[in-house]
Amino acid sequence: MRKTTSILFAGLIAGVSVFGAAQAQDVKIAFIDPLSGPFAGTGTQGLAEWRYAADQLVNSKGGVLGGGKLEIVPFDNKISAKESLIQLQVAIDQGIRIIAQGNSSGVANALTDAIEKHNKRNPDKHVLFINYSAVDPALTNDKCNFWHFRFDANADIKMDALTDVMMKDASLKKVYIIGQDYSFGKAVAAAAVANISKKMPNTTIVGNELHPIGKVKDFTPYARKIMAAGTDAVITGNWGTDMVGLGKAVIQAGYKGPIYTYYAATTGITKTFGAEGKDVIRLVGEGQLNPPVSKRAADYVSGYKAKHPDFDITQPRIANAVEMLAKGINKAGGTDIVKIATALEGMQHASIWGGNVTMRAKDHQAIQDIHIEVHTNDKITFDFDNSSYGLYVESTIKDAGMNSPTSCKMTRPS
Amino acid sequence: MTAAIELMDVRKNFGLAEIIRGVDLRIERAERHAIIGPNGAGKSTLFNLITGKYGLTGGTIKLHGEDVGGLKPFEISRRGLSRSFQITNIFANMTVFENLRCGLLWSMGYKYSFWTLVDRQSRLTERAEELLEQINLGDRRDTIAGVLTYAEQRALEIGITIAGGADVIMLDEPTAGMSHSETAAMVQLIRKVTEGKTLVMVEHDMGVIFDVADRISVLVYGEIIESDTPEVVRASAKVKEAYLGSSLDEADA
Amino acid sequence: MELVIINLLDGLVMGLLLFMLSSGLTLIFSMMGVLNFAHASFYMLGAYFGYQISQYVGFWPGLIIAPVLVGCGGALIERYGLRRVHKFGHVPELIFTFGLALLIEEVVQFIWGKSQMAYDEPAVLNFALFSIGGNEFPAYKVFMIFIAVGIFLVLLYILTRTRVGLVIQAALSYPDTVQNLGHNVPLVFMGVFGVGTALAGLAGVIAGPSLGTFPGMAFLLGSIVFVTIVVGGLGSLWGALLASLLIGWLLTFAASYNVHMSDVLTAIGFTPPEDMAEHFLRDLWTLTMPQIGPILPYILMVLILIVRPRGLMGKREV
Amino acid sequence: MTAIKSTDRAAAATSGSAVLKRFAPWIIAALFLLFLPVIFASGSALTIMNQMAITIVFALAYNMLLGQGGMLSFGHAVYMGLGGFFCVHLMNMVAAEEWFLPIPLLPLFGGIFGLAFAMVIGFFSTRRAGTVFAMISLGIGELIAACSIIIVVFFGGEEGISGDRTMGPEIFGLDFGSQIEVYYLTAAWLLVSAAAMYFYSRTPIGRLANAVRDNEERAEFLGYSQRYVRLISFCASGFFAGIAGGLFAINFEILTEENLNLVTSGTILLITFLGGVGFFIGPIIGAIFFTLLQTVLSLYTEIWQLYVGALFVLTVMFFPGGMSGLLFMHVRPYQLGKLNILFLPYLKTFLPATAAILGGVGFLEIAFHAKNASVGDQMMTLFWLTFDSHGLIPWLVCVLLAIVGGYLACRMAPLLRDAWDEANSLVAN
Repeated sequence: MRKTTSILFAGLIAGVSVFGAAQAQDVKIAFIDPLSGPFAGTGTQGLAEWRYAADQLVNSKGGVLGGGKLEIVPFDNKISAKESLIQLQVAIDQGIRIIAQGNSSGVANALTDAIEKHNKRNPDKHVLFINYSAVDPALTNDKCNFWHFRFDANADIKMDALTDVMMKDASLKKVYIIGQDYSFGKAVAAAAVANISKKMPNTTIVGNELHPIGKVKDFTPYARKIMAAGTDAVITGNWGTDMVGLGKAVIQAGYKGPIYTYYAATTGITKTFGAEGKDVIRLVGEGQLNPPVSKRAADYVSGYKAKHPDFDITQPRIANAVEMLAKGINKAGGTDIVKIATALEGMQHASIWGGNVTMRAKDHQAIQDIHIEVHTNDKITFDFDNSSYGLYVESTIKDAGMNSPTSCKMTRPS
Repeated sequence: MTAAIELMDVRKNFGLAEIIRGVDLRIERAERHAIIGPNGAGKSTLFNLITGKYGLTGGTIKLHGEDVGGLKPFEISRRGLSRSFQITNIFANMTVFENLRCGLLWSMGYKYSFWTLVDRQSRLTERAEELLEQINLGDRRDTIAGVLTYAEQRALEIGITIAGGADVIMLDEPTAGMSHSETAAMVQLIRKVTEGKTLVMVEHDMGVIFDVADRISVLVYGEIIESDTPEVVRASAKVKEAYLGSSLDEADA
Repeated sequence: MELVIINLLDGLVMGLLLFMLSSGLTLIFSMMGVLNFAHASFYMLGAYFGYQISQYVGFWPGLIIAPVLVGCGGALIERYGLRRVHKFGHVPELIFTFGLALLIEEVVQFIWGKSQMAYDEPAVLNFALFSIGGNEFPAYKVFMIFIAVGIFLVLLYILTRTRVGLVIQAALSYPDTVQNLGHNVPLVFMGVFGVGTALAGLAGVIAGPSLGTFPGMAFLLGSIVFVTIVVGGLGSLWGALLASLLIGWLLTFAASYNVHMSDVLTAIGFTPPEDMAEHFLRDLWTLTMPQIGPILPYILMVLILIVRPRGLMGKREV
Repeated sequence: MTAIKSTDRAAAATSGSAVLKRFAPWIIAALFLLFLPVIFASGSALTIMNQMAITIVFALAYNMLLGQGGMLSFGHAVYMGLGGFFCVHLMNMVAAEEWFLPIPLLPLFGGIFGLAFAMVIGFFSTRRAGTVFAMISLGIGELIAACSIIIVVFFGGEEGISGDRTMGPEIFGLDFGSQIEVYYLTAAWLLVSAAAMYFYSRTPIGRLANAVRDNEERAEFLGYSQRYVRLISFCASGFFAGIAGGLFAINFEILTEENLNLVTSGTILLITFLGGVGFFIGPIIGAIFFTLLQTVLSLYTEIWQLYVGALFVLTVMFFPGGMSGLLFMHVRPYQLGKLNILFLPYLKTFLPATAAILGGVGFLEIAFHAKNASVGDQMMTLFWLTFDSHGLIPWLVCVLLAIVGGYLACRMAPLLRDAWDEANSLVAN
């Protein structure tokens, strides 16, 4: 994060890229995510994982383009769309052509939009957008573009996988859907309704509601409604304090069934749930930590934990993104963005977390194995928050969403 | 001819407390009228009623024959009544010159204008400079008003009050807290700037009152017990009885 | 019906928690004329101190120590910060407390990091005391009710039965004359500020485990507390209590009942547009009560300020 | 006010040199803005300068309330944000050829929308100043920010509304695809708006805003309704905030909830206050300073917001005039020709004070590094020195610096105070 030279002033004064030419074979990736402010926790962990993945999976194994290194250059966007666009400009000025971002679909939307405009206006300075976390389905549907690649499964695919597992459990008669009132929360709710009504004819949706994001002081009233409805399963896309607040309120109201979530782990959440959340909190996601799929994966995680004892592998997909990007760069034989993007399209990759990752060409959505994991302290090899609790994979959907529809109409540079 | 100010059965209650209990008062044009009375008699309240700071509980107030009861202070001000305050009430963070200029703006027809530059209005500047000389603060023109001496602030207070050219001037204890020589200078200033205008003042200094006033009203417990020339008031047994007679005697001494 | 009863109880807990914050804030505001923007930050400090103390000696000592620490901190800030700014006027005072709120949040993040703290209810109280219609009511919440009611009684006693209470009461009613009371006014100010912030700290200690201990907790609750004292009215402990409960129940019931705007609009005679997905009022038609629940207090405050600026039970205008 | 006093006396004078003197600052500013991109030509520099320009317009508009009108608002981002949202919608309409509007005129419409909304809100919020006004502004701010998530049609929900500025009709061959074109557009609007706001402050209503700020009661007795004076100031401020919003729309081509929320409103308060509310130039200094702080300081340290918070609190406590106030404090000694008296005491106080601050900063940085760095990565670089953050010596050095520096600075402070009094006294030494 800290730099000995002031990037900004160099950029301001020279007016040209000073860094781009330094070592031709090195490839810089601009990591634009919150490194200060309320979401800095997620951002700094993501940065550490990117750096670790780049070192472990690429740089120590011969690097890219015959010995070049992948270098992750952090930019603090303070989770603001405006700041992200400024930092994007700074990164481009430094000659960086690959942007990695993940936190907040709002920022991702702003970035993908800005990058598309930039590439149109500056055909000589194309920029590639590696989206490693933002899961708003629109990014690979209506708002898709050639420069954007998503390495996480989008909200629709995850819900598809989740309901595939849920439909096997006949005891889930009443499902309650609750989420934050914004694009992602609405996307989760819409996907849940669509999938449940299609796959689970004997299940009724007893509640489907949105609450303001980050404004609810006490989730107890919501929990009361969930209890009063005789709910068998709760589905929520909540994250951060909204997740903890909702989860704790529901559990304290006496709820014993499963709470299916997207983001109920790490950055203090696992530790806060602790014993209360055992066998209640379930999470749909990619990247299997427990049980470890291979020695390679186990070593990768232990190596990371040794380096960052207070951090966890919060976003396993970063390893996929780094490896696939390196492959793409090598295949392109240079840093021509169009070539790298073309190489990434349709790329097949054997993930360190097991299974295959396919970068679907028609919408640039990574197709990978999706797991339903449970919050527990049994059989946990790698816990979160050093709390002895972690996520254990209960079931897996292979290549989830391989044939999922997309409304993406991509225009490729001719 | 209509009176400058006419009060008919004016009443004011604060909660259950009756502060002004039916005041009738007529002040003629160009008259210099003083209101005296013991502390807590309601002098300032009466002032605040006439100038619109407080709403009336009952009665009528007429300014130049026009009912002004219930109007806001700025509306009354626009009808030609201007007042000063007992506690110095100036624009402390602005210069002396600007204080006076603010006092001039409405009367010179600028209203809420945001299309004229004040600095380029030579008439406005001239008038403000004249006022500055009138109140003898010419050498303090660009001083921030908050750092003036007390006497200077009181003079500025008078300056702002008369700036608008109102023909009814109400002064609330203009010489309070001043030394003897300062008081003398203030009296002279008051005479000078209220030439030909109606003057209403509340004052404690009997010397000043008998020096300046044409007529005096004595307010005791929210009622006017006497309203006449200084000589009559001074001789009034009623006043002596109700009011602190001693202070009147002091003034004689 | 069962849901109504349990919602009343939940709203009571929320309202009483708000009261613990607003009682201190309203005392400070009415006496010193300064709206302490950082009041909820002291609440947050209380929660973090409580958490830290609970790591070493458990929850119960923290219940005493943390508020005392917060109160001392508050008194020091009054003495060396606020008093210095006081002479510049009320607006700079407000700006000062605003800056203080920013600073405290940053300091908390610096020391404890940005993640949620695993601050839990004490094991003794971690069980369901009773249940209504399948909804369990945790013992801890009953404990919260008792603490808050206890605080209210103590405050009431101090204000109406003790000498210092009478001074404070006088100051509440006649803020301009407080200087003439012959008491050491700066000391009274410092004391009131210290006690007010200590109350906020205590609220933090007991709310931290149930509502979460994280850097955004001050911001989340802060503006609602202002709303409470403005709605309740200045200088009135009863007003603060009334407004706190009102807002507690408002928040709870708004979250509990899915009143759909479409039903309301249909009921008053509008017909839903056919092209709902494209209609320019679609957001209005699809609105539900829980969506707007948390912003209802602000609407209430703006209305109160317009219609009745002195608040529900205030003795004088803000 | 002191800063611009020189123009007061120019009222009567109409000679050529006086005119030149009056317009000189504006001409210099125009030339400065014109040639700035020659020195700072990179895209990021232009982006940052645009951001500064927008912040300056917004901060100046905010200061029309806080500094000139004495109204503290916790929700002023609303007017800039709404103006901006409106402009993006206009931009999209223009792109869809439903409307014809040259893009350079867009900020004007942002201003008009900001003005319209300010009129509605101001109608009831400006009835009183002080805390009531502050609370209503906070409530309205929260309401609008919350609405922006709910009303997706207009605000686009969490991801906001985006547009494309290049889709408008080309004027003189400009399509605003490149940053430099946008820069000159922004700079032109900055100059026009700043001049307009300055001249506004010199009109009767501008002067009365000051009068009402100082003493609302007195203003009432001079024939002016305090409420109307505040309302007009508020509307004018909303108008210029809306212009800033329009400029934002053109620059970033996207508006989100962030443009409306309390963080943005709080930031503009912070910027304006740091710069100083007492002088016209204050918010300009504040905006430039803060934008640099935000972009440069955040490159060096993750805890920059902690420093900003501390700086802000210290400013409120010790320098309520802000940076411009500090600057203009020296005008009088300068006029008296006594600036030299201050030099040595300044040196004697500031050297140890700087050492103390460096020590404090070092302490915080080392503590932060020691706490958060990954295992095995104990070396840190601070002020061009690389050392082990877990070692005892750096800690000791910092603590020592802070204590000794602080002690010395406190010892020297009376010296400075005496020198200051002397430098401000009229008596010749």
